Amino acid sequence: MSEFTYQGEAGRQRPDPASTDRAAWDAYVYDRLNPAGEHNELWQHSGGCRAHLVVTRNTLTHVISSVAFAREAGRAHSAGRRGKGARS
Amino acid sequence: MRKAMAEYSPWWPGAPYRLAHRMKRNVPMAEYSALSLLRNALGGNRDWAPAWRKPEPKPTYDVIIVGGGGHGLATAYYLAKEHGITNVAVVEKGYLGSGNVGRNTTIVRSNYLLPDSIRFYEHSLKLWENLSHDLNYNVMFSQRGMLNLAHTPGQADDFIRRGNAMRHEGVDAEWLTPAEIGRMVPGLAIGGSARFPVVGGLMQPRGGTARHDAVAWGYARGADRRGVDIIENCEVTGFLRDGDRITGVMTTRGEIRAGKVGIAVAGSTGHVMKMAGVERLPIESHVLQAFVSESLKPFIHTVVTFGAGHLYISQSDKGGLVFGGDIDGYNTYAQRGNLPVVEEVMSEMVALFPGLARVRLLRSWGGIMDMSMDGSPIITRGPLPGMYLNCGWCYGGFKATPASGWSFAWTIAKDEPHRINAPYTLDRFHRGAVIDEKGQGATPRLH
Amino acid sequence: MAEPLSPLQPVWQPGRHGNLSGGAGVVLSETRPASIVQVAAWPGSERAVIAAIRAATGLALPDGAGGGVAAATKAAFGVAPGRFVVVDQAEGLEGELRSRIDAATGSVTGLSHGRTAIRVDGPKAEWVLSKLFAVDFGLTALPVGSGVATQHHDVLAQIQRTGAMRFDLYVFRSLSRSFWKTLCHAAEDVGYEVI
Amino acid sequence: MSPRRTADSGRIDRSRQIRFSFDGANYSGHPGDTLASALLASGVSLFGRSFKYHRPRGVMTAGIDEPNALVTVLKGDGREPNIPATMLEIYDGLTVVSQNRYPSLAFDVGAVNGLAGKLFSAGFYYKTFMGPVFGPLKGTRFWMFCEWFIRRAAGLGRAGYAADTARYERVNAFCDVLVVGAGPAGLMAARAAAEQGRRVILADLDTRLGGSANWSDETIDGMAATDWVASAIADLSGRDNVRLLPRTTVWGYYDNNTLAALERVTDHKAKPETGEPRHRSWTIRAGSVVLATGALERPLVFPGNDRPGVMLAAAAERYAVEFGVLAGERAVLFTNNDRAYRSAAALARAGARIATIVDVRDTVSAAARRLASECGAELLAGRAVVATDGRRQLSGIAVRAFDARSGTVSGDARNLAADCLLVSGGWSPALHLASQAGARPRWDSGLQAFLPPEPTQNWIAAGAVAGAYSTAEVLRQGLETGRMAAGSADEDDGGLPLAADDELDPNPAPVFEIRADGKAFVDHQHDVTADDVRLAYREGFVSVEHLKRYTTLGMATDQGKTSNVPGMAIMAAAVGKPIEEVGTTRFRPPFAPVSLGSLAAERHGHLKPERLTPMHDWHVANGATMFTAGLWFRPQIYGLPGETIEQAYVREAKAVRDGVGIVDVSTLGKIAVQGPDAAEFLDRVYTNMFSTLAVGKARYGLMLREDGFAYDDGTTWRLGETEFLMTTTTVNAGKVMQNLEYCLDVVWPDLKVHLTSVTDEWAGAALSGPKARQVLEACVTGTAVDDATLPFMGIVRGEIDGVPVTICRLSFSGELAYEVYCGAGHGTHVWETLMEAGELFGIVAYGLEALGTLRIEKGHVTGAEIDGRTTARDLHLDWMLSKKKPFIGSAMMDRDGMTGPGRLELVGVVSLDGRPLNGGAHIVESSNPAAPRDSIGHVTSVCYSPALRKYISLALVEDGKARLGTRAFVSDPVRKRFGPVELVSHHFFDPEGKRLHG
Repeated sequence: MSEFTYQGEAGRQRPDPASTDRAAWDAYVYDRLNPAGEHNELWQHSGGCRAHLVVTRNTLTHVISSVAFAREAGRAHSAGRRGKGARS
Repeated sequence: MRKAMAEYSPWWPGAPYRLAHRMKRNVPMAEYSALSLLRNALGGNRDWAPAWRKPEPKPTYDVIIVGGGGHGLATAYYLAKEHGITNVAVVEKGYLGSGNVGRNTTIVRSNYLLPDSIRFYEHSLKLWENLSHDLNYNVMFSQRGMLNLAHTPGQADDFIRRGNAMRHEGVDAEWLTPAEIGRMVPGLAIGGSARFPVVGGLMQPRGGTARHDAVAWGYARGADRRGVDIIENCEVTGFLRDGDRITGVMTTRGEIRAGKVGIAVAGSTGHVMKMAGVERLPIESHVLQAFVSESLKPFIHTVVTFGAGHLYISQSDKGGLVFGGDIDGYNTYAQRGNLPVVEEVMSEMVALFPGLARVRLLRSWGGIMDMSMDGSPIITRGPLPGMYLNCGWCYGGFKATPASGWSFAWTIAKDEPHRINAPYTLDRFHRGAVIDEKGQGATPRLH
Repeated sequence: MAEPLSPLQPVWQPGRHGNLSGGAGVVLSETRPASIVQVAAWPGSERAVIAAIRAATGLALPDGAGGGVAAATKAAFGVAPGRFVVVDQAEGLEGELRSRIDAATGSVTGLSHGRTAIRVDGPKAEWVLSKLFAVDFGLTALPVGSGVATQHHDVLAQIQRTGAMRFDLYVFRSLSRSFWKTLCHAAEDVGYEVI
Repeated sequence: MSPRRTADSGRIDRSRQIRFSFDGANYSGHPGDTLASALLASGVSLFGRSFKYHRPRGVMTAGIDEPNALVTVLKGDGREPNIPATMLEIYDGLTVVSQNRYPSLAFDVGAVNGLAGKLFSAGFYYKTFMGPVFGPLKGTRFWMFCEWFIRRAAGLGRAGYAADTARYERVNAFCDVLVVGAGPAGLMAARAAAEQGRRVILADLDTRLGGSANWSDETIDGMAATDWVASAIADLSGRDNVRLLPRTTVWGYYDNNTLAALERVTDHKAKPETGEPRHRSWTIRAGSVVLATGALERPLVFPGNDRPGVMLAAAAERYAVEFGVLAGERAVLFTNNDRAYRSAAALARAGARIATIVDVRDTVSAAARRLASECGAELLAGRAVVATDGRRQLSGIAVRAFDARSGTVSGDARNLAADCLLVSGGWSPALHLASQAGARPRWDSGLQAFLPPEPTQNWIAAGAVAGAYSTAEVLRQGLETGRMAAGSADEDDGGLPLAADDELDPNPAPVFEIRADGKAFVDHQHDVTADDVRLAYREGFVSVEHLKRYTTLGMATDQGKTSNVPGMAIMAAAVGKPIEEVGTTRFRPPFAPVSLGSLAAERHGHLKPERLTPMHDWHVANGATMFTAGLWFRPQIYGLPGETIEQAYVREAKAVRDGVGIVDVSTLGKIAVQGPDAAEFLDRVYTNMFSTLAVGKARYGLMLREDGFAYDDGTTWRLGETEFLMTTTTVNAGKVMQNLEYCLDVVWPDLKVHLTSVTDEWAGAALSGPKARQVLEACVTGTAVDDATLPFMGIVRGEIDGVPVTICRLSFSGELAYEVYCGAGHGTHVWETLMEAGELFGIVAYGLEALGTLRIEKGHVTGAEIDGRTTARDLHLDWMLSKKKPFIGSAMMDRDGMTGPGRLELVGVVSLDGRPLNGGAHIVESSNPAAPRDSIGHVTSVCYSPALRKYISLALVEDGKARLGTRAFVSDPVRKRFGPVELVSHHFFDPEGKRLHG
């Protein structure tokens, strides 16, 4: 068992929970970016602190170029979204 | 010489049939048989011709198949053989068969759970059973049986459900008791102190193994002999389009046009489809490692899988134990994996065969899998006009090679799927009509 | 109330075992603290939680990942962002912490029964643990007091270094008997004593 | 002492004898010997048989690159096949047998294959054995018939079926600098890095650290090379920051500078110490790596080059200098380079007679000529060996004139007597690890070798692997790379030991093959000849990968260490292109074969831990038959003597319906869900509403996946305004936890919720049956448990014999039932107290079979029905799908494919023939049992129902809801069971749920 568990593409946008836009839901649930090169993805430190990490990793070389806690990244992102909403 | 013949004399009965067959079809010298082998041996093996030509690409074909792996070559072969479409090019970025057809654990079976899967893979198995004759190339399909070990009563019921599903589709499946398994698979940790005692096993006697490279070479030679151009070292760098319509490919060896372009590049699907402007697909690319031990005298005589983990093992004719386990479980296009999976697979191996701890791992390699969102493949028209897509094979591509090529050729030739590949559309995900053998949903690493 | 039953009881064999040609390389014991509590902060309330731990135990946790502090009968260390394991040989720690940490500040979870505390102490402690965990147990990488959350295959473990040659491991109770056997097995080559 | 043993050279201990056996014959050697050196010293020349032609083979190398001399080691019942004799250290009692021969090594009937050699050319399998297209041998039968013989002829050693009882272990190591290879370059690098205070690991695959310095006649720093090695090792082993790992092969270079190494800890001992493993698997995470892996000599390809007695020149040198063994008494050297002259000279110094030196070059450097005359050897320049003679041992060779530019031989053959032919075709850097962590190796046309590629990870190459030739250059590179790896900018030459620069020409002649009549082997172990390579070319298998796959070149246990470059060179010559245009060599792990046991390490014999509930020992002590559910052990039944499983569970289930029973439910996944947003979070992940749940109440919840399919179910208890205890099914606990963590971290990072696994915190016992309340009343203090205080789905806290307990009234059996939770350490005590209190009411402990029976009678679903393909509607759980709020899966659950006709829906099945139903049986409407077809569904869970006195089951059946009340058949061809059934509602028993309320 590996200490880290791959949790798929990062940054997939989950539609608004109440949304009935089926195309958006289909895309969220089934369609993936699958680049040969830099890829933003989620890893859980499942054999340790259990936190999810947002990792930028090259799928050709496996070189990791950035790592951040997903929760912090997500909170910063949603704060940004809210901020924008407030301004507009 | 005579003594050697005596030891291997069984090949003689075949020779007359091959000879008669060749005379009837009036094919030239290239026909392989025991007789041609002998004649050439006496001539110092100087007269063997290339197994396939190395043609320059023509400007235009009726069909281009992108991908010179097992599936692409089989597609070209069946286009020519079944549909009379011979003005076909197979373009391959590297050497022929450099993808997963030469990087798998060579298992052939049709022991699936869901009816759509059983029908497709059984069609494939039937093609396998006559493939060496069909191709005039010995792909060494050895129907030594495929045995899934069950370790709990609940798992036994699951396996029997699958066996029954197969039987209701006319496919062979048998249940073996631990005692029968013990006789069939010596060295296996059956019970007693075993942490995961064997409670039984589902056997598909017609399953087995084949020589993986021979499948690529046999299809290549068969397609070539029917006029297909196989163009190696010809990497697709883009698609030619007329509006939405795909009209050909740009390659490192120039532009090539065609009325129809089939994509059969499992492992590189995301990369190639991106060139056609399709960024997102229900696929992730993962690496699956495979392993071979040092060569041993015959040790295991069937294909065996371990139900309390994820392990499948057989022995090649050369004597190496060929085995594998889970995918590494992350997106990658690098044909290499990492240590945790190596250790997991070896741990399961010695749990199953405690005597093998002293045997040594000789080689490991990785192949890139198109892991789809339900664990089943996609063989379909589209998603763009003029394009046909064959991908999403997960672990299961090798055994599917004949049926994949056969049904993809049908789809390309007739512009509609055959009954056996009709369920394997792209839009099944959106419709919720998934074919989910493992019941894991849209998490590719779990399939 | 009856004493809680140790999950290690049937496999706990006090005495010296293994290759003792160089003495016992490690001493293995179950420390059986009466209180093992997880405290978790919300983003932004980490300092308040650290302060509450200090108020409840007197242990001053440093800021930062994996930091920790160990005293004679009490210990605390970080196991994840904003999450701490706090241990006391005495009962009542969960209540103490709950009284100081409200839902707006964080959460308190009792794990006194759910985790088994195993101590590995001795000159070969790093060696033995290196056989089971992919953790750099070097003193600079893992200073005294600090902790790490890791795993040995299916067994999750939270490990605190409580001395230069001493480590306290917190493993899931249900797996602790199996883990104990694995640990003893791993210590055989250097000799071990169970106390 | 044998005539082959030198008087005094070598690093063996002549004062002690070690006795061992080979193929039943007894031999002796000395400490420090390998099996190869000891047998050579005893005059043994025949070590093994080749793979295809079963040709007699001797020893070709002195190390890990050995293709020929493979043996099987016997230890107790264990067999360890395919071990190179060159890597096997002898010990007292070592028992070794040769392999791939029948009946004996000297007389092997398989050798007849050699007579048909041309027939067995590369790829011959593909061209024949297809058999007839019709008749009894059509299809695959003929091939399988032939295969039976082929398999038995192929293969090398035989593996053992007996379990290996040896111990294996893994060690995780962390260091700043890993140095691979402890030759002069590696020793220098390790020392340089250690002096910078870095944590250093130095690993070498050989027993003795020092590499080529162990068999070198050079002086380093004014002392003999071996003395310099000794002082360097003494220095390193005195440092706390250095770990030396002899007998350790670094075999894999993985991501993040993680390297895998195998230490052979006790293979050289008759018996390991207590706790000592046979092999130790090192996983080394290194800041940076110095690859000082050296170079491997390669042979020349010429007819008869596989005869026992033909040996690599440096190997013979090593045997003479390091092991004190002469490979022959009358030796000839055949070379294309200067370096091999030094081997000849070393052999001559050790006492061998070097009769002749045959050099393919017509001009030879003055330095080399000097060495030739030192040996007293006749130098035949511009000549080549074209044949060898002898049966199982070389007796002579034939030499003809050779033009190195055109590669042609001419003139008459001259025959020379020789019992040993030293061969050198130049050197190939051992760039395996570099290639694993690098781009494409590059070809150096001067050295005629591939050099390490551009790194893709953090390593530097030093010494021979980097193309360094002289010892002085090797030492300089070692120092520089050691400092670089340690991150030091120091450029001072102070630490550099003095060594003489080499006058020999480093570049070999570009000659790989001598073409003449007869089989010339490229890959010795797999019997791939130069003609096979050319045949592959003629058939279009030109790419290096095709060459390998078609001829099996380089696929043997030595992985082509001696054959890759010659094979490529012969292909390049056939194609008419330079080698670098034909291809390159890429390497994957492992560098050398690795025991499977070492990779399993401590999990050999113990694959998975046992996960035990707090009451486990009680169950075992009270006669439970345990079975596994994932890692958990759970009671299946508590059988009485003579009872069948069915009799036991029927008795247990009946006792519950009639009185009271108790079952261990501690394995249920339990997750503490805490925080101000906990209720909101549950509303989002469950299909039903939890924010409306009152504190002190529990509710049954259902989760879907994002794709709308059913996922997991369980009850969740509200323990406080912001605290919930969620339960999951046993098998899904880990997955559900991970999924919920994902939701909080990634999907809803703003929610203030903490999740903690508390599965192990609580022992859980479910008390079920009409008398359950009476049992509680008899032992619970601190709370009432009557209907008013503890209504259905209510929760109370109290004590049982002083232990705090939480009791929730919920039911899986359909009876009046309670789940009693307490701290896990008190689990057994509370359980025993409940048993005592229940004695009066006839309480029985029941296992999973009875638990299953009770829930099947009630039509409750579990994992067999929630199988990842069913929807809430399929399972009659649509009543749980809230219409007031969105939840995970709500947007996707109504898609066509999930709602249309043809769905498999949950039904009950009653056996009409009074015979048991089986899980995994299928349902058909009508069918001929002899030719099963048209399945409409399958049986998921089965039992004999004591309440209904019938065999019943749950099943998933196509449009099952519309079929209720109809007849069908169970069809189970795999178990040969066929019989009539009725499809009924899944609510078999007490559908109104009256019993729930006592």
